[in-house]
Amino acid sequence: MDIGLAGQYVLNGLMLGIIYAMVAVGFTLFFGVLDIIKFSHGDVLTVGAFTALAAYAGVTALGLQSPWLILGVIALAAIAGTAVLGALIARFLIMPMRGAPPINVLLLTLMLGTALRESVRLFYPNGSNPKMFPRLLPGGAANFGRFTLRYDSVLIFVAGVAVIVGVSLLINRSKLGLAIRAVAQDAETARVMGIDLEAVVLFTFALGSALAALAGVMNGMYYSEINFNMGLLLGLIGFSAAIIGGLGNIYGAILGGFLFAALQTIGAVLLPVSSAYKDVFAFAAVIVLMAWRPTGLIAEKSSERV
Amino acid sequence: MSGRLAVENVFAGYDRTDVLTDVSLVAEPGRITCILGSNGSGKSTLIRAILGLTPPRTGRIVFNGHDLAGRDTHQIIRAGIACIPEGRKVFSRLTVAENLRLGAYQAGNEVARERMARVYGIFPRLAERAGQFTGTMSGGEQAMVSIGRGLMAAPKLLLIDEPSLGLSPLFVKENFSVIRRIQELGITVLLVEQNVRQTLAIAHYGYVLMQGRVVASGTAAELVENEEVRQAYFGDGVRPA
Amino acid sequence: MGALRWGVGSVATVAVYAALFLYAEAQSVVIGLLVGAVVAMVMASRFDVLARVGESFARHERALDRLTFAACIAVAALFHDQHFVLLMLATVLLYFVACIGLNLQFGHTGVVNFAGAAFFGVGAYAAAVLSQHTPVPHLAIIVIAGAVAAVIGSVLIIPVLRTRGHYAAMVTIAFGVLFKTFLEVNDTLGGPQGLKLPGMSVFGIPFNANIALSDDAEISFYMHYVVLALLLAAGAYSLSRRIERSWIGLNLDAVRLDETACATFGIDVARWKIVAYTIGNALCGIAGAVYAMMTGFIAPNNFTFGDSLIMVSIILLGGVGNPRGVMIAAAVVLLLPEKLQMIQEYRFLLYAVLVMAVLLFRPEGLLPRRLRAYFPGGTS
Amino acid sequence: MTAPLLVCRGLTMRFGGLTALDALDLDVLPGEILGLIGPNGSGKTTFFNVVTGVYAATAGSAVFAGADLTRLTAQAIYRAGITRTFQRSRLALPLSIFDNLMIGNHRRLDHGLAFNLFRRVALKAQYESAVDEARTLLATFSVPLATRLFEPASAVTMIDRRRIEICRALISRPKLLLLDEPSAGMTHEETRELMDDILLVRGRMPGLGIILIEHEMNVIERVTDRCAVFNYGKRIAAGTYAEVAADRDVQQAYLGQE
Repeated sequence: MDIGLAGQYVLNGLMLGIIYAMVAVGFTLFFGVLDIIKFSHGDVLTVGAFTALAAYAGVTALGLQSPWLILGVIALAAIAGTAVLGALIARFLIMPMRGAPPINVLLLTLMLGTALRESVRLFYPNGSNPKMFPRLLPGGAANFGRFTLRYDSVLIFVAGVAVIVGVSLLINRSKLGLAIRAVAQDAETARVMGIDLEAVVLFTFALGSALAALAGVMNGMYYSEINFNMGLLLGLIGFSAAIIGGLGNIYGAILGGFLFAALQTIGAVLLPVSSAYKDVFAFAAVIVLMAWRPTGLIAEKSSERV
Repeated sequence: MSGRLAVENVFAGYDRTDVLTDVSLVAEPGRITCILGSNGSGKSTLIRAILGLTPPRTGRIVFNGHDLAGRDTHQIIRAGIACIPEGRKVFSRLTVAENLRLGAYQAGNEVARERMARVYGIFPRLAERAGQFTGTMSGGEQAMVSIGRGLMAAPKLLLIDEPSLGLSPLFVKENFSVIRRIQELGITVLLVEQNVRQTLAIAHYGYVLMQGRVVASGTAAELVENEEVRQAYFGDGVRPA
Repeated sequence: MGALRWGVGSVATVAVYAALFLYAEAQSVVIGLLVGAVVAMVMASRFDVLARVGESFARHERALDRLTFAACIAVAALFHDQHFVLLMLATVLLYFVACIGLNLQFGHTGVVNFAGAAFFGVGAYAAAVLSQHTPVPHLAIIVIAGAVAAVIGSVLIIPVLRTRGHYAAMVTIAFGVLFKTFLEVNDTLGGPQGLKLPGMSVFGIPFNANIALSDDAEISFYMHYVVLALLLAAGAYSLSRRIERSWIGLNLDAVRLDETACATFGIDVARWKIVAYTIGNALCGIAGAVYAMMTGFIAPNNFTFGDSLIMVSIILLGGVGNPRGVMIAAAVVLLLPEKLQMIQEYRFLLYAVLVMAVLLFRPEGLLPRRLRAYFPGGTS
Repeated sequence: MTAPLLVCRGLTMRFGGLTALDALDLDVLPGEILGLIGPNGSGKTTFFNVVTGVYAATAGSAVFAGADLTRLTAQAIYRAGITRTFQRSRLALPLSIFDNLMIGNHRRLDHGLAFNLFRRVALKAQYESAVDEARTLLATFSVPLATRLFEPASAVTMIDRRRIEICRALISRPKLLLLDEPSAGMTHEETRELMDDILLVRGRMPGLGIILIEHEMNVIERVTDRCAVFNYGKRIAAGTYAEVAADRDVQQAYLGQE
């Protein structure tokens, strides 16, 4: 295989990795503050992408021309819409389940995901068909032999890195981030420090959901298409990524995101039969990884009192 | 009236059973009030009730003239109460500086910086280790972090839950002298302890808790002589050696 | 004291209701019946009828089990010439068998499995391959398909044993997705188009031929499958009951409730998880094999993650750990969208919301499991 | 003097930097009730967890009936005849009282698949004798409780739950019983009743050694033959209650330095 093709695979892997990492960070944030898996996260991503699409229809109807302005408006709409959705889910569905067995919460969010997905399919106009996602980024590409570098991909990748760096700065440097980390370690002591637990939880869910929305928009721009089902697989991959990284650890989630993308890419390149097996290979590798490190690569905090 | 806490006829507990039955006590401003009792006497539940973590079923808790009923923990903290919890409860995966910053969570950055400087003055050791993860420190150092974190809130009332638990005698001694200095800063202290002699040596007034009830109270001098105190720890009928 | 008549009355009522429901065609009648059922349930719980029925079932278990079996036959006989109704009945019974398996894993032992539909699919594909390419007798195929599901499941045993909670859930979800993706891209197994199967033939009886009663009366060929599915359901039910009512059932419960306490009292957590997991997957595989041969056609889309979720919903709605509840939930979940066309499109949304409501407001399910009675009919 | 049941020498348990048990020496004799006392965090429950195999000791040995426990799994230790109760009740609350007892009876029941699924008559015989045994044992503690064998454990009061937990530990006829603060969360009156029960059990099961963690000194005084005092993971005193209570180190541990 020549360098150009290899480069193409690496680029492709990085694009997927950044999107997966953004989804996985959400999973790990939710797990951090409430010790729960919010499986509906992938479908919140779908809602985000469709919100952006709806906003696009709205702003073009209003006659907005500038692609950058449009992009800004629809991204904001997606972020705002899903942030509110995420906070509402936390407040009315997940907080009331505190103290319930973790598996019940997982089931609840699995079902919530189904409900969101079905709602998009049923209630978005013609929602069961794939939708074209508008091309708002400059087209064009640079060619190096068999290696094509699309400019919009570069922009998407840079935006993804910027968002992730931003989130990790927020978590690691800001006072609110400090509160989130404190709640993640020991919610009760965090309350004793004067932290308003509910406010922190709601903010975290809003933040994670906004990340998902951005990932959804980026995904739409990368493939120029979205559909009601996109969140299911993306959510599952994000969940896997968060788990193989080690739940509750933001760097683990990022690592897991890129690792999963790498597994898929390796599967596509190396499998002798057909690249169609790449997802099979990636999920099988995840299962093997779980057998080897049952709580992920960067182990989760855990202790049981007897 | 700054920092006066009154617990009035409080019943509190978990799962339908009361751990505290009809507990009443007062922590006078600017003084060290202690709660003595053996394991399982309800001391920790009392602290939780005051902090709103296990709200009382009945009875009132009044701080500075305000009834704390119905307030969430962060609102109670805002009223001027802070706590150094049992077992220290430092955030082990956060640095010393971050732990201290959390102690003054409700204060602004500027104020927090000033207070942090003051805490570093009391515990120079913490200043040396500001960037270290707390989990990698010794038990004694973690105790300093926990106390420092409690001071960061600049509270009117500080609840201290078993500061000597699991510490070597040397650190216990040091801790008690620090508590003395805290009181000298004008902070009301409610100290929960099993270590009777050292506690009574620094406390002004004390209550003895046994199986969720106040069985004795008095000045430190009175309690030193009190038979109930001995009984709470050594049962009936045993005289000191 | 639970008089026998309460139990008999309830079985008869449910059977008559089921017959009416299956008979109803007009949407207004179906809706009327549904409203009637809801009102009846509210009244029944209000006037303590449910408690009495439950008591009656506890005391006269064996008699009422037989009566239930007979009632199933009676309902099927009533619709003996209607292909579609019998197909639905058999499907409900086969889902019941699979859900009993998942219930043993999750409801009893606490081992989560979000790949129920995948193991169902393993059985179905095993049956398809065996019936197309080998002369193995069809009854043996069912058994082999169950074994294949158990063996493929055992690939997951190490991660399932080593992980807990979310991590274990992740492993089974990943397996379910992996399985479906594998089927879609694998050309020898038919790819997305799936595979066709011949109908069953047992002891020389071709299952896919109608049975002539007289010159102008026939019994639908689906009756064969209904009878087979009913026998399997009875077998799975009885197996589940026997496991529950033995020291094994106790071990499974202990594993679910407190693994540390188990270790303290010598209970081998890994062993019982493996037992429950293997039996459960085998039941899914068996049900899948019969389902495949009955429908004559299978494709990856029959075995999606969504279908696994439906199975979990059935267990949860029915009452975790309670096989009777599973039976009723399976019937409701599978029949409702078939009869009520207007909700067909909305069924996933509807179930999702329903299960969320159950989780939030009645987490023990609609018919919660009762205490274990090792030997039914009374406590010595 | 009879040979001790349990011999611990230099038993040490470290968690990271924390030494929870520090070179502990302790013997338990058959038929005695040994009280274990010490301030919070002094290592009593850790000692139980090491002896029952929940944790593996960092160093030292605990020899029970000729076998070194520190090499055995929790399951093997149970089969060798050591059972326990937990500080916070760990009953299976949704299950019946009988089921809870049978969890403790594991080593005396037949767990073969074929036996349980197909030999229902033999199973019934085993079941019936187990029911009788469970009822008799429960009746030693409380006659009314023995009639409620098939009610859920969640339906009974705190003291009855403690009784069930003790019966669960006793029904397999262990040689050594570890009781971790059985009186926690109970009133004076209930504690007194429960201790009477424990004395009664000791009378009926000669040779059974009991280690009792307890913070109430009058209870220790009343029911124990000997006691050992822990502080910072070390055994600082051992002997009869009167000896121990008079010990200067003990007074210091509890009351602090003068």
